[in-house]
Amino acid sequence: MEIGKPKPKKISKEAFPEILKERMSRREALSTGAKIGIAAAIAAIVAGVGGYFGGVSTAPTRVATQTITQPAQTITQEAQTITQTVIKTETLAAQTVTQTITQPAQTITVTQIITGTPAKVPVPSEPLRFGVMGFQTGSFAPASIAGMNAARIWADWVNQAGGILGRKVELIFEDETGPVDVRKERFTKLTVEKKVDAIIGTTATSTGLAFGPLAEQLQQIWISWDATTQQGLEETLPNPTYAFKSINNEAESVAGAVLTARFFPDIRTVAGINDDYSYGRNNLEAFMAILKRFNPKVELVKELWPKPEGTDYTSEIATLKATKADLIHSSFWSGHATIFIRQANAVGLFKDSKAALVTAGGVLPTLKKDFTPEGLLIGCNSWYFLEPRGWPLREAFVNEYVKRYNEFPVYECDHAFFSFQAYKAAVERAYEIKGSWPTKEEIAKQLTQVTVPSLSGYRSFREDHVMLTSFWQGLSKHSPDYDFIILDPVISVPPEKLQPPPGMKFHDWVKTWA
Amino acid sequence: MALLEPSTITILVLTGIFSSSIIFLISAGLQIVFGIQRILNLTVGSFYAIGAYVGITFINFFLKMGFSVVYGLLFLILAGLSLSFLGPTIERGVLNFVYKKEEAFQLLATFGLVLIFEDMIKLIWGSYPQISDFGILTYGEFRFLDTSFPVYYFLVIISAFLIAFLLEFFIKKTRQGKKMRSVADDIEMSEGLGVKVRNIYILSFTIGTVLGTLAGALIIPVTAAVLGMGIEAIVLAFAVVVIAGLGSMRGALLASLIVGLLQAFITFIFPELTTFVIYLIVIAVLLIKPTGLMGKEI
Amino acid sequence: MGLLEVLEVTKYYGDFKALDNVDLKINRDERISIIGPNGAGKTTLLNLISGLLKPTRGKIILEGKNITNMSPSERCKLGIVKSFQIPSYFPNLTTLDNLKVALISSLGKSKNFLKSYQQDEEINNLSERALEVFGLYERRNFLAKDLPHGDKKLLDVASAFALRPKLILLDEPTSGVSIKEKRDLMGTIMSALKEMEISSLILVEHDMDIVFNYSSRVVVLHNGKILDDSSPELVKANKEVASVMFGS
Amino acid sequence: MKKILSGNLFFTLILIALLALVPYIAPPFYVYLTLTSLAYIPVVIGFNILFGYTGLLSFGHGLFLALGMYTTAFLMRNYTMENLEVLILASALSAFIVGLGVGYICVKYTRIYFALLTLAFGMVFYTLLIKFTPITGGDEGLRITFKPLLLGLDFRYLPHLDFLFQPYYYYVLGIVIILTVLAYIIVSSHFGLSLKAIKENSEKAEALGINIKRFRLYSFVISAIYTSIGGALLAHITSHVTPIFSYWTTSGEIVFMTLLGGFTNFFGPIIGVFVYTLLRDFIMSTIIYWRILFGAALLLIIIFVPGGISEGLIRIYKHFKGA
Repeated sequence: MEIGKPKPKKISKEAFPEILKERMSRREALSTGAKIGIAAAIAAIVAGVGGYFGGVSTAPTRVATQTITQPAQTITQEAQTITQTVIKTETLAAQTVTQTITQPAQTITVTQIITGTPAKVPVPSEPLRFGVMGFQTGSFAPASIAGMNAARIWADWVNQAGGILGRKVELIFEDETGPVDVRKERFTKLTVEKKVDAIIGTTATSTGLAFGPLAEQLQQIWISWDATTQQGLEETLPNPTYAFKSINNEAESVAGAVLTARFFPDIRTVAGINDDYSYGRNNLEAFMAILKRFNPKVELVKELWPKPEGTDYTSEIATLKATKADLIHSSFWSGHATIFIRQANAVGLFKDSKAALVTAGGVLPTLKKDFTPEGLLIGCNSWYFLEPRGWPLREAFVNEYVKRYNEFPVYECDHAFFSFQAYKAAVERAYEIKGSWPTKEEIAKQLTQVTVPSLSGYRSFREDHVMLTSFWQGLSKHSPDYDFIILDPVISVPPEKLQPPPGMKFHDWVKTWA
Repeated sequence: MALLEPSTITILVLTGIFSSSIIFLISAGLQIVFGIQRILNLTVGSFYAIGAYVGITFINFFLKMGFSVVYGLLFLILAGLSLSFLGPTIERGVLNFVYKKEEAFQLLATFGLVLIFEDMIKLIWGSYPQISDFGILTYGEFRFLDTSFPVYYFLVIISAFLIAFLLEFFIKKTRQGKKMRSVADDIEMSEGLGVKVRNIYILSFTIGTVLGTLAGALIIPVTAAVLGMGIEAIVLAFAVVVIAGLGSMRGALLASLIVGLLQAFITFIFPELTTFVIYLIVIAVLLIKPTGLMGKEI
Repeated sequence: MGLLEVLEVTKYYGDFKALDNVDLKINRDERISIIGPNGAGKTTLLNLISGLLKPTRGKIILEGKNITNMSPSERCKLGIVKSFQIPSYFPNLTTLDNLKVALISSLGKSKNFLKSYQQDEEINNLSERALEVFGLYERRNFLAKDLPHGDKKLLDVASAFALRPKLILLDEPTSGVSIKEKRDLMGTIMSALKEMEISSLILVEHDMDIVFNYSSRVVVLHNGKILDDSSPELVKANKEVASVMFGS
Repeated sequence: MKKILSGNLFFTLILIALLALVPYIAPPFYVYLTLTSLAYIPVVIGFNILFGYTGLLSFGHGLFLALGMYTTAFLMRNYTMENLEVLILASALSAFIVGLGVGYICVKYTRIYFALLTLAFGMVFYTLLIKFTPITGGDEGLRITFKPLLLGLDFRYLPHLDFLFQPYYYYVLGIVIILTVLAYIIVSSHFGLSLKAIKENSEKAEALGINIKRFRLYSFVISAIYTSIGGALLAHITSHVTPIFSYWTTSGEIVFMTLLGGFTNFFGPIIGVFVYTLLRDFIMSTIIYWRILFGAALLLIIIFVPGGISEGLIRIYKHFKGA
């Protein structure tokens, strides 16, 4: 059986409130001035796969696969075209990069021998259960809690719209705090005791390393918001089935380096202050590697590695001040970013030095105007709450979030929202193909096939289970509308500029930079 | 290794002394309780954290009421002092029951309190870092050798020294202070002389509490209040009292200066050693002079 | 024959001179009492001999061997054992186990990791016999902390005796005990000495009746120096001693 | 005395029988919790030899837990050592060496000074683990990528949880029984009595000829070895080791488990491990403010039943027997 008819990707109409149904065409995205519009037309819908899934669902997976001849897949991929357009707006300083990614229409041809006819089985009536894990306490908590709040909003919206294929969703929260063995214990509990359909969340890189293999061992879908390191990608999970990971750690600094070269072309000396763990070390290394491609004379004059659980940087800041570097690089991303900026501002560090705080936007609402000067390069990871303009989902979400939690949302909300959205789309897609409720493995297979609207626009997973996203970074600015800083100009760096393509090592990738 | 220019040295010395002032207040709180009650009071870290959170709440409240930001320091001190009620509450409510138990149990009882306070803070203030509207540059800047410092740093340093002198005066010269010293020396004898040990315990624990909450309140214009800051403070204060010698107030002053300055200079000269150096000093002191620099013979 | 020699021993506590150039020679089978007013240095001298303190200057020789720098446990193995002025025992062990600790140590069995001390017949027999000698057998299963004061004293002395020392140091064995009980206590100790064949004894004691009744030699300490050292009769007659001791 | 011994024996046999049945009767997650608890038993027994029997409170026992885990992970990754028996022996050996060194320094002090010194050593080890990334994997730690051979038998064909819940469970149970019996023999031996004497009154013990420093060192080393073996067993359950196991909060947890169960009774800490694990699971799933309950529980235990659950049980038993 051969199917090659491209069909527009389907988003269930009933299952979502109004705003989510709005799809932005490429033209609309451009016209509304959205910084990124992944107007993706993932075509490729495969009717024959249904038979394959149908066969699987009637018997245990392993037995079934023995009776089925594996389908031959032919994937034709057109060359990607990436167009970047720089539009100058009225203010010279306010530069905006708008870029469009024309994603190729994928044609997937699947030939398959059908061994059974799919039987339409009714959807189970009990709710879909999600385990949501994040830090309830400690210095990582602000980001985690924002993500968990976003999960609540998503769940409420979905349930209002009737659930996923009619099944209500239910969130079960677990604390990520504690040693790795306790975290693994919580993961195991959610899987074998609470029997959740997927585990979504997790913030710390050490969690990521531990959960990746565990998810495969327990055959549990795990979508991580934030817990990914280079080592984690290369070593622990070469070919994951159930584990889905966030973007590389050092992407923040890759984007930061590109924009540093652009905003601060004259800097010569850099001093780094990063947490003394792999996240911090990877970031400084990546930052310097990329920055040197633009500006080979740049020199790293000081590296400071305060302990991650630290809350006082007085000594470090004194050292930075005494070092008199042109630029300070830091990947502080949670409560300690606030503390660092405040303490540094107190002794006038930012008067003498520029700064690239590549992840400080993770706690943007705490960076108050009275201690955060204008002109710092601030990174907001995958999402900045004022962008993309004119994207109705973002507006609706920000309003809802402020109403509920009396604070402004940060990037982790986008990762969380995307993770849930992707899961929902994957279930719907698999169901459509199979004709009955899909297994975890079948859902996992579809997760890389869907592109869904999230807070920052359309997002998807790469075939190696890594999130694709743009990063938003910009210079801090004081606005009368907010008591904290906003970013202006703000620039979004596209996914392919953030991390190496699948299978390529980071350092080989850096060499490809012109 | 960068050269130590005069301006560099100034920066390092000043920040070192500033850190020392805060460390001193916290460790003085540990010392006075250990000196009188013989309990190593881990809770002092929690008092530090609570002082910071309450300080923020206080100052934001007063600023909203329309008070001038110039009185900021006063509000902070007020916030620190207002928490003194925690002293008698905990002393009577918890410690009272563990005086007769082994040292290990006393230590663990205060550890239990630390756990409770940690989550109480989360319950009340949430897990986002809390920030006050009281900017550190309210009192202006001080320029010296082509570098500048907030005047607030000096106010904190002066406050810490003032408190050190007041404590010294209180313990050495006043009636209550003399009673405290006699209890520290010999409880039974003091009781025989009509000193109410109970009251002295309450007094000393309250002083210990207020020292912690004051330190927390004073630090907030400089930083944000975050979860875990209490535990961080305990570890440092611990190191200081071990170096100082348990119970010695002057030792605490000396050791705070050593730790604060050393941290500043080590961070500049050998940044990789920063996390190590405190523990190495602690081990070295315990090996060479286990009673600390100014501790009494055990 | 000389058992223990204290040679020119001086001990300072800070600036305070507790012992000043003390020389003392103790022979086998001697029962020496050390007397003197409070602060004369009696307990200091005893602690120097047992090893709890180290002298500022001077030497301590046991059977020709210099033991000045040895720890109490090493001296204990060589045969010097001390009982404490304030009775010292293991409060949460039974009376019997208190004795067993001493016996296990004296028989060099304390490094035996695998043998149950409950089932060691040799230890059981010896400890029970020792308790009988001291009249504590009835209370063998009491926790030491629950014993009456006099029995605590006896238990302390008994565990010292159980080590079968060459020289035993008794620091005020009768302090805190009523006058009537004192006699019984000393009687028990003296008969135990015979029973357990311990012949050399240094006793620090305030009760002069006990001193003169039970000693073969009396040493008088005053302000850290030896004022007199001779037989009980001669010391009794020494006027200077009387004035120091009784202020008359 | 005989009666109590037989009581203990009875209790032990019941416990072993129950534990052996757990994989058949309990829901999978509780098998997992029981397995984790089993691996912690040598840890608390080791800790209690030092604390309950020698009177030394270590606030840095996480060091030895982490040592056992890292030794295991290191040997498996770099030398593909597969036999669990060899890994356990290697962990014991590394604990012996490190315990001897650290113990030699620490046992010079007692009471609060000992607690502070062990705390400092634990934190130094923690910092070392983070700094020496090439060997230790830094903050990310080391992952164990394959299953060990149990008594030379290869169970690698089993899925992860099946491996843990069947062969590995019984293997751990066996090792734990052997270690527990051995520990019981040690604390009831001549040596054990001498340790108790040192705890009760070290001055008197020294006067009776016991070399207290050396005995404290023996106790320290035995304790380190037990804790490290616990770490080696735990490593295969977590299959990932990180520096947090050496952090002072982990050491605090070990203290907490022991106190919860009761340090005055040999079996107390074992009860403590099970109750702690179940309680933590229950509380963490119920409320996010679980530290308040834990802190309060700690205070209540210290104030009212310093002997922990085991003392509480004995009190109740006596009450009903007396009534």
